[in-house]
Amino acid sequence: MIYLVIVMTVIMIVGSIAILFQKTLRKAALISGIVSLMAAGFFVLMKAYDVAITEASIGAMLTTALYFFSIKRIEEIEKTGESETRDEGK
Amino acid sequence: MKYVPILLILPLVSAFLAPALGIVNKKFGRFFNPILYGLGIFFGILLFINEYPESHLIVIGGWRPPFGINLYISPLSYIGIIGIYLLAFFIHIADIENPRSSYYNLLFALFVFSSLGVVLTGDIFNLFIFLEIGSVAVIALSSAVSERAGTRAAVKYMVPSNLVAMFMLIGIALLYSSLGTLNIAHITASQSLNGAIALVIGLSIFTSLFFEAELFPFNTWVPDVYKGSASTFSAALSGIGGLASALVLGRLFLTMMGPESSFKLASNQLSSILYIVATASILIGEFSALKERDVKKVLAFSSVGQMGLVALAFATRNPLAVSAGIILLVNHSFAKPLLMIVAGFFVKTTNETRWDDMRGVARQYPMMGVLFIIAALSLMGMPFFMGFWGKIELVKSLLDGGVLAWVGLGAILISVIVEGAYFVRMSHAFFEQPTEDIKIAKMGKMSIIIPICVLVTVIIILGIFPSIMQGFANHISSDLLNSNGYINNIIQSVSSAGVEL
Amino acid sequence: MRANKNYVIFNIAVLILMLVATLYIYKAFNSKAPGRRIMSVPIEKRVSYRYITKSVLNPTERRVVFGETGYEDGSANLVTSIVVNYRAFDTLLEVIILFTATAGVLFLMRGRKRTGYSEASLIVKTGIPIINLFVAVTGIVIILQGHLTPGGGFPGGAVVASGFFLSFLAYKYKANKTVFLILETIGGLGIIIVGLLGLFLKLSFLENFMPLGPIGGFFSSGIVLILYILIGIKVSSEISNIGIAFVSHDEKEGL
Amino acid sequence: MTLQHLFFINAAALIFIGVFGIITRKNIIKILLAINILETGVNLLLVAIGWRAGSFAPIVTRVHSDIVNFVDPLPQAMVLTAIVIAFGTTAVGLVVAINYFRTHNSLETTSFSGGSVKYDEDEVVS
Repeated sequence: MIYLVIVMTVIMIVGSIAILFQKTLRKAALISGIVSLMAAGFFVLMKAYDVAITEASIGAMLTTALYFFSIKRIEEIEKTGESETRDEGK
Repeated sequence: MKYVPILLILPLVSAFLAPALGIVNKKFGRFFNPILYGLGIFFGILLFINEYPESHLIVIGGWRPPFGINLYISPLSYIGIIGIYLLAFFIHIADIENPRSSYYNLLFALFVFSSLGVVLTGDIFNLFIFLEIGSVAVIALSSAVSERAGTRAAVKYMVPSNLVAMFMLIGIALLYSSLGTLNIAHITASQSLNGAIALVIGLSIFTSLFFEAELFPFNTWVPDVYKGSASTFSAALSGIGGLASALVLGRLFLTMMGPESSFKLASNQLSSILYIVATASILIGEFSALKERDVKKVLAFSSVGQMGLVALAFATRNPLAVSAGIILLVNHSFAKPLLMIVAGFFVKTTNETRWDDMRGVARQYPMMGVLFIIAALSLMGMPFFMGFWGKIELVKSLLDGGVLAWVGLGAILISVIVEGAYFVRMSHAFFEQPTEDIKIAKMGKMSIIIPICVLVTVIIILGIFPSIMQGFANHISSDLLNSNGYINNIIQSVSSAGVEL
Repeated sequence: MRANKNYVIFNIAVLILMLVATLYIYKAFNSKAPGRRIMSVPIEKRVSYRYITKSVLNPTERRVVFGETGYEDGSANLVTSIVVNYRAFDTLLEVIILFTATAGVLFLMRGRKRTGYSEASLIVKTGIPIINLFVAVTGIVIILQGHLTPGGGFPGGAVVASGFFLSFLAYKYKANKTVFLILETIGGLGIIIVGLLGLFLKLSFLENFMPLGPIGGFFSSGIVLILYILIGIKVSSEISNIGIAFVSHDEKEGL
Repeated sequence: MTLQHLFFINAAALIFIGVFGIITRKNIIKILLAINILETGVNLLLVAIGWRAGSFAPIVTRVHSDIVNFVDPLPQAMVLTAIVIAFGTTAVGLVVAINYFRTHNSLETTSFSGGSVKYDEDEVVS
């Protein structure tokens, strides 16, 4: 058990350092999802099953999805040079 | 008394209705929200008349305090509730002519809700969530009007707010692991913490409060947010946010970390830290304001300085000084929104942001100019205004303190001069004969005049009859400094709780 | 990100400062001075021991036995009993913070139009409805069983919403937020009404006013089930709205 | 070294990396990712505080009935809240990042990048 925990710890720490020094945002977001998934594994080891489910569904999946959506959106803006300002409904 | 939670959740009614009714009416909340705030004022005054200055415990969910969550009604909460609802009502009225969407009104209502909750709650994790609600609402609202400046302000607010929120959560986690409880009264009543650990926990909880209260190491967001957001929202942030965050700083610093509490071994160090932070905030805020030319940024920096004064008063732990701090706080939270609204109006009419480009604007709107000067005088601490009574009391009680108190005293004296300098220069510029023709747009102003007149009336009445406010402030300061009374009111029978204290 | 020299120096300076701070905190945790220290309270002395034995109102030595009645709270899942009963106000605020975030996202993304779009493959398009069926059923089960097994309104709502996320990926989504907005309002007002019913029928806001059943039964938890269903509705519609705001191609209405 | 020490070390390392990232990164999305790391670390810390060796998950079942030997459920409840808060702040932060990119054509904050982004100072916001 303790070796499993050590391996997971190392993966998490290396992963989170990699996020900071990763050049591509997409890869960084993906690694962040993996780190969250590992955290969910840790919660299972710590007998926190509710937290593990929540972390896996919200922390790992939905947050990563949001990162991908917004990176996509930023790329679209970059490509088309969209810079229209809105004026309605201040 | 059991119906007090209704008072708290009034803004939520509008907020929860907004998504569906926003489809029907794009500006839902424009007239509905002020009605709710008005109801809040009415219930608050009713509560005040019937119960002041009694303290009450309100249980939520039917579980008694160390286990369930509780609200706590104390002299502090009466002032907090009425003040917040009053400011929310009049700031909303001042904003009513601008076309705000339903979601703007929703977020504003949630901001008011979070400020109320911060003042009322008696549970530290609950407090953390309330602070988070407030900061999410502020992030969204600060980039509501302007695209560029607002978004930049939102980034400047967002990053440190997340950082300090997590620090506070770490503090709460350590507190729970060493005391086994989350209730503020129960924490206060627990066995003493180790000095070094108490210092670490105290600092990590402080970061969040310093951030909300615009104090020194975390005040980088203040000028940008005040400049980038709508002037009415800046008014709300300085008035409502300042009032709530300073009151909760008082509750946590004076009651939970007091010399009779579980933080007693670190209480003196925490005091020194608050002294240093407060002094630095005063000096940095006032000198930056002196150097600044952008009118809204000047007011923002002045806000930092004023909150520093309040924090300095709390740092002394002296009943007289604390009550002076409460007076200064109330003065700030009524005068600064007024200045903000007037400044926003001037910016709108002249289409300039720097005050030296606004020469002569007050000749067009003399009433606005006069009200601006009255509020500025009160902030500066001119005799026969509210700020004067607060500052004079504070100076008197600082004379008895140690070295740090004397340094703070020096900072106050410097700040009075500096504050006078820039407010006089600004007022002079507003009333000066314009050298060249400036374009001043004529615009309707009734909806702005009424709220600021009310605010100025409050300032003048409380300034002419200082004993009213001094009475309230004395009640509040004795409530804040009385850790044992707080514990007894919340955990009536400590021993029957059965948990080791 | 151009790594200029000042930036590297800044990074190293921050690293050194943080190491010093960490060292200080480590020393603080290990100081032998008198007073309570980290982890100095065993679980039996924490407030949560009363949640474990369900004895907040009447301190007893009775332990919680599966299938028996007569406890002050009926959830078999002790985390659920804390989240939705003992500290239900926290959960109301948790819902509100998600609500605030949703409102903020919709407010800041108003009037925006997405420009790019790439077609999804046929396999994805046919596969996703089938997957969505399972996802929705799983989510609903997680919500309904929140007081018996791990799960509840938040993860369940998130799972239901993830089904919507999947369909955003597959189809060019012409958003119709109306349904979600109405569901959001129903969920929010429902929670407040349940809370106020507790206030009027019993003594305090969010108090349980429903009968409790045996530990482990489906109808055992009083208002927990109702609250979790409402939370599930609200959370799933809110998260779906956030998703729509990020991917939608049709953002005409300026909310 | 016990298992609990490992849990604490992991949490502390993530907190350290998160704070370092928030202070030093310049790209807003990187900062948001660093915030997520920090939040994961704090969540791990909270759950580790409630954990003890040899205890069961806090769910009363037919097997685990009539015992008090559960892990502490209160930190778990707090972590549930914290995860949802993290999701909310991340969503708002990402929208702010998109808006920032739209208006500044860059994701870099100007703290240390030497003025790659030009601000027009005379913006009028009333």
